[in-house]
Amino acid sequence: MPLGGMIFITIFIAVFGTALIFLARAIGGLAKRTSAAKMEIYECGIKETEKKDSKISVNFYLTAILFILFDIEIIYMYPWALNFKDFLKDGTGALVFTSMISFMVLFIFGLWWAVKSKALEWEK
Amino acid sequence: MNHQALIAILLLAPLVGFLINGFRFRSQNYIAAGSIATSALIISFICAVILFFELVGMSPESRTIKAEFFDWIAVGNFKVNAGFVVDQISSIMLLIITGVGTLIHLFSIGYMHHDKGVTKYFSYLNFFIFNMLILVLGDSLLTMFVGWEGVGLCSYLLIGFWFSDSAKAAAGMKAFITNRIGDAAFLLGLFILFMSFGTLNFHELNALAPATMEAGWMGAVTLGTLMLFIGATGKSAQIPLYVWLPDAMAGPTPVSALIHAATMVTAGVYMIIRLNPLFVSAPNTMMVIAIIGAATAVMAATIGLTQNDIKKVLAYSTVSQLGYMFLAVGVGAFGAGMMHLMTHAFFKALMFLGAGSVIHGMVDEQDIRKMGGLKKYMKITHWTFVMGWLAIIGFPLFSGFFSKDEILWNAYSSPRGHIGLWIAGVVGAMLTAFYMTRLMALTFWGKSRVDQSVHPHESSASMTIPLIILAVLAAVSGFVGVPHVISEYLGHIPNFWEHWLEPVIRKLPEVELQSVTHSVSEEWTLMGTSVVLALSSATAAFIMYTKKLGSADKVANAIKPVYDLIDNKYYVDEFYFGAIINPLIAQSKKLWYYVDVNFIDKMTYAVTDFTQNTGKLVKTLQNGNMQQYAMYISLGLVAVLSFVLMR
Amino acid sequence: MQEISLLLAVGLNHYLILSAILFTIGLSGVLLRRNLIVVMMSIELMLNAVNISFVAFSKYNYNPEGQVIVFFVMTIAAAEAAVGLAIIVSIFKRFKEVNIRFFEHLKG
Amino acid sequence: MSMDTVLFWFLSLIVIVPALAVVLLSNPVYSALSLVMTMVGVAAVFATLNAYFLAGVQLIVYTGAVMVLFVMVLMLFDLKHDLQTFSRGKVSGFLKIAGVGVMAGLLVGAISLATKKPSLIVEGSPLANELAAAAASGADNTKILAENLFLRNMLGFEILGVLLLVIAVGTVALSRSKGGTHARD
Amino acid sequence: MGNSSLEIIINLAKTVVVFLMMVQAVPILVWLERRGSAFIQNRFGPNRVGPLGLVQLLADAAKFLNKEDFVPDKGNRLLFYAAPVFALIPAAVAYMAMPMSTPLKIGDSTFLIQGYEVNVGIVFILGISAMAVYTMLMAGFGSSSKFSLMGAMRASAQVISYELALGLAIVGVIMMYGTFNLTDMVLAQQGAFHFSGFGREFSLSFLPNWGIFYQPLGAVIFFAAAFAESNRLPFDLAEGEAELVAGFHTEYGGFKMLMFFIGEYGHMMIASGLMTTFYFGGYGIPGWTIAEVYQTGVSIFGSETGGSIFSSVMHFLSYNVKFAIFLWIFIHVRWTLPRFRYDQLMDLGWKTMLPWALFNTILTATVIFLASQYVI
Repeated sequence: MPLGGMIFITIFIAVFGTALIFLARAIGGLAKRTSAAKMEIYECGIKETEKKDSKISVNFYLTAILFILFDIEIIYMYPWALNFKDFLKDGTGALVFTSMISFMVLFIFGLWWAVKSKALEWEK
Repeated sequence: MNHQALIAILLLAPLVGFLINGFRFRSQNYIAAGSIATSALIISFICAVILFFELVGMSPESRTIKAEFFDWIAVGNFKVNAGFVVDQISSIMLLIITGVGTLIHLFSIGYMHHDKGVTKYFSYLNFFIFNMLILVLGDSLLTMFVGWEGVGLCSYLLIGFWFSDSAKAAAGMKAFITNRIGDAAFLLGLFILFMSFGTLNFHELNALAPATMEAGWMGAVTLGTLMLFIGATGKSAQIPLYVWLPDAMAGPTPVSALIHAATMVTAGVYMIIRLNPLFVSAPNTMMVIAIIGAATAVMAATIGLTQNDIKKVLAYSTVSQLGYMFLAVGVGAFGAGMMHLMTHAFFKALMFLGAGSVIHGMVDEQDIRKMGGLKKYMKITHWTFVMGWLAIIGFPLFSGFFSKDEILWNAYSSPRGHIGLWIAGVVGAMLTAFYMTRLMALTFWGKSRVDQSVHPHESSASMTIPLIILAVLAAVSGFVGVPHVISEYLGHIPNFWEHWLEPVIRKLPEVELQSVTHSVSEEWTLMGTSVVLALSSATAAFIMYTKKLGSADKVANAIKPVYDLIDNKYYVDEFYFGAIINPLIAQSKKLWYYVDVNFIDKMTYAVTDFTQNTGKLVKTLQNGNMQQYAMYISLGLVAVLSFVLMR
Repeated sequence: MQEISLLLAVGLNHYLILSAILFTIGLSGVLLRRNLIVVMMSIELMLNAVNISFVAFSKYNYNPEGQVIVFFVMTIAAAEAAVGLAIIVSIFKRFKEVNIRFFEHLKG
Repeated sequence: MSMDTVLFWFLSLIVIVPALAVVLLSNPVYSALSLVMTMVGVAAVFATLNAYFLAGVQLIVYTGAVMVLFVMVLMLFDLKHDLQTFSRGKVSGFLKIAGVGVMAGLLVGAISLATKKPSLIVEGSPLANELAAAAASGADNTKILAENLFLRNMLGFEILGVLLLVIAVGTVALSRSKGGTHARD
Repeated sequence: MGNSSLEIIINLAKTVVVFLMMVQAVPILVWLERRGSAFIQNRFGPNRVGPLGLVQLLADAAKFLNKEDFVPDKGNRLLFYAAPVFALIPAAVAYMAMPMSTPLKIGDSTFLIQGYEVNVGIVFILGISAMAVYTMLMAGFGSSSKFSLMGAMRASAQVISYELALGLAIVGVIMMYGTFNLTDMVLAQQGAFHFSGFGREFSLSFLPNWGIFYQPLGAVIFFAAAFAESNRLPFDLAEGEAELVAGFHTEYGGFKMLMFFIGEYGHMMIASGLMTTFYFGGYGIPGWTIAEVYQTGVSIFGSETGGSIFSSVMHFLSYNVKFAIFLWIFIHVRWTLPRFRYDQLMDLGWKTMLPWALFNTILTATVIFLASQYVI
């Protein structure tokens, strides 16, 4: 696992990126004309009156949670997939196959339940 | 009717009477209550008579009827069962108790008819008789002790009958506590006897009594009998523990008649007579008994002189007569003691009932100075009272004369007697004659000092009949045991009393050894002197209190200091309170304060405070702060780790 | 010498010490921080520290069992984070409060 | 100074500094992102320990899923920064810090003590050699891992499947609940 | 990383070269896109600056440089700046892991024509590309405007959902080749289509032994998911111009915007690279196995190194051809398919792609299982 290369390239990119940004900042800074309106966040539509606390929509973090759970189930499939052919050669393939199939059944049931219980419903 | 059933009926009749009256104690129907109680007594009187004649029919040696109902205590080899014995002594006691008892029940129907608690009164009375019967019939000291306690309880209940009045309730309490002190000594005696003889059965104890006289004071028999005697003084009101009897007059008069004249007070004498072989083998105890008996007789008689309450006078006369009985028993004249017990029961019961009818007539007026000249109004009461008076002062041919004279003679002649004892007896007799005549004069003869609002009247028939019967008995009962000296002139009436008691009483051993035998003339001279002295003091009292009323006061002022001493009853009560009771109370108060409040309470509070504080301390741990819980976990982990590393 | 070899040769103990330090940092986070989400993160940190020691042991003792356990630990940690955050969100929705002191009211 | 040593010290730096940042920074979003950095560091450490598959899984599971949830939740709550980042309380504060300090000392002490004891597998033994050879071959030992996982720990694997399902159901129910009986929004 | 210090330097230099290659590719792609879209929409596109408008890109770059560097006042400055920088890293690091050609043997040292060779290739790439979500979240949170935050949330939710489908598709691939290592996969796809199962051998000479024929459904799912991963058109709702202005990089202008583009195109390149590696034989030339290429190279240049140079050049070319085809498909799709509505997008991800991917995995598993167990 060529960690050295990875670390080197990440550092390189980080340095490269920040250099570019500061370069742009240096060059772009010349034409700095700030005004209150300009500094404001880009808004369009009705001016926002009072800061209503953002309605925490359930869907976003629910998706994230379901993603975690299903992601882990997929991760379990990786080693199984990797050695599936070897297991078959070793003769234990049937056992491993059935165990993974049952695991997948749980996966499917979880998914089916999540879908049926409208957990993944997004407003139109 | 076999004997068992008879004794059972005899015993259970008063108990049933007690239970019936007990359950309907609220009803105020005095006739029903009275009739139930009296009929119960009549039944047991009939049984007593039948038993008596059964005994008479038996041969003298085996005159005992036994009845055992159930095993009461069976511990190891110590076995006590509810066994009852009727023999020469207890049969006489039975007759006295049931006989006099019935008469008194009859009398109290009339006397108590206006009282609200009349049924309760009759149930107590029956219960008292039941206990007295157990005391008398008991075949072992322990059964006797049951009766002993029961009687004490009933005397407390009856003395304090009108407990709403605090003085009367206090009198009841006083009687009960003094009795209890006596009972404690009685119990000690019981233990000593049991320790030394291993049994409490009368028959076995008498058989085991050692033939040789016990010399020293610390011997088992002497100590045991001494303790029993102290118990007897408690119950029969002798010198140290007599203080409760005068106060016991707070109870209704029939109660005083029954309990404080006829039955309960004689229990002590009966106990000594029952155990006479044991007492005979303890000469020192006999000597103590004689001395105390004589002293009580004289001392009580002196106090009787100054009393103005009719019942108080009679109470002190009872104490002094009991002194005589103990004197007789002390010198070994058990038969004479028994005889005086019987005669005294009759004439004292008579006088108390007479006083009761007087009080009844005078609407609860008891002060003799406010009476006088009742002869005219209460004829029957007056004449029956006269019979009683003649008997008590020892007027010849009356019952008092025979029994008292026998005692005096034995006091002088008996090997354990002594001339001093005789002199005390004679002085007592003189004083008795004086105050009894004073009583008679102040109440019946002389000018009437009754104030207008009261107009005395003769009591109803139910009260006078018993008086008459008792008057007859008081007069006649003397002839049962006529002394030999007199019997020659009276046509040789055999001394039934001695024959009757002879197999049960043990002779004094010294009698055989004694060289000197008293001549008949000696007996006559002594008898003559005592009678003359008694009659002269009676006439003196008669003159002082009927003819010249003022003279009594003059004499009183002449011997002022002595008179005050006697009037205040030798300050015995005050002494008791000052010396024993008050310090005791003070000490207990101190104890209560220091030990109870400061020590024990403090200990308990300490414990409760401890738990409370630890509770508060631990509570702070549970305050819901999750991070604190996490901290505790990590500290625990640190502790474990450090332990593992340090090890 | 001892010091230099300590620096040079990276043995099992180095990894264990690394995981110990991480664990302690995580624990201090749990104990000290007030924001519940940061507490959850510190817990994740502690779990990672444990994973490191597992893998280190598995490598130096040549036993693959260690890695399987790390696998399981990861799943459990992910599950725990998911449920924990779901709870925190539902509480935040209701009480607008993420501070850990607030949960004393749940003492009951 | 072989490559590995340098790598280890550098990686331990990458792991510990962000870990401290997680605890010390007041803005939770910053601490979340520094936790991501730590996770990546830990994945790198796994790599140095020849557990390549685990490093990948760590990257996918922790960095890719769990931390996303954390950051997303934090951003949803729009928490700028805490008023008091650290819990107050003098005594308990001191106790906590003292506790943690002593814990660290003890752990390090324990580990350094552990060096005295011989390792479980005697260096020269045949088993050690064979295993070392297998390990050193750099061949992806996922094969051994998988074998172990599916054959020997089959039960654990199935139970985890059920666990994940249960949690899916649980969290959905939890999040869809109206936040208790009287949620406001 | 090689043992001698020279090799290390060369390797590091190689990583930088690959990174720069990626960065350079972006302007070309941008140009290609603008020209392509113009060609599709029957218009000219940028042709003023330089021949066929190639220099246009340099002009844009220069323009971006002197744009004003603007930061929203309430924004979180650190995150705002970190986001674009962080956009580059995962794309570059993941891209380097893909093998572009056969290793080059010069003298005794061999050089890999790729950034570095990771033995758990796929898992590593998946892991790193999962990091892309953070750039969006950081950008969205940094500019602290509700629009950009909402945009970031939506983008990340979308990326997450499709990562599942991506993962499952890859499971099928792993099962086929029995290895995580990408180079092994490429070598496994050499020669003609041959498949042994059910006790007999199947082989079709005219078809190359590519993954597409074993995993057609997997390939389709993978490609669609790849689109979503890089927020390419049908799924680029995050910065859907119409609704949320520019999504999470609304507040960004100037060079920071450019970096985001680089990141986005980076992901596109990774996706197409993976497609070629998994399903189209990577750098292998259909009908011409690597060994044969090497032999012809040796025969032409007479020397070992010449042969390896020849083969690496030839394979590099074939890889790039496939790579370019897929890039063009990305661009082509962008200007042909309409954008999905967000809920449609998420439903597609969860309710269709994921089940199908699961079905695909199960299908492959059963086929392989039956193949080994029964003889037809």
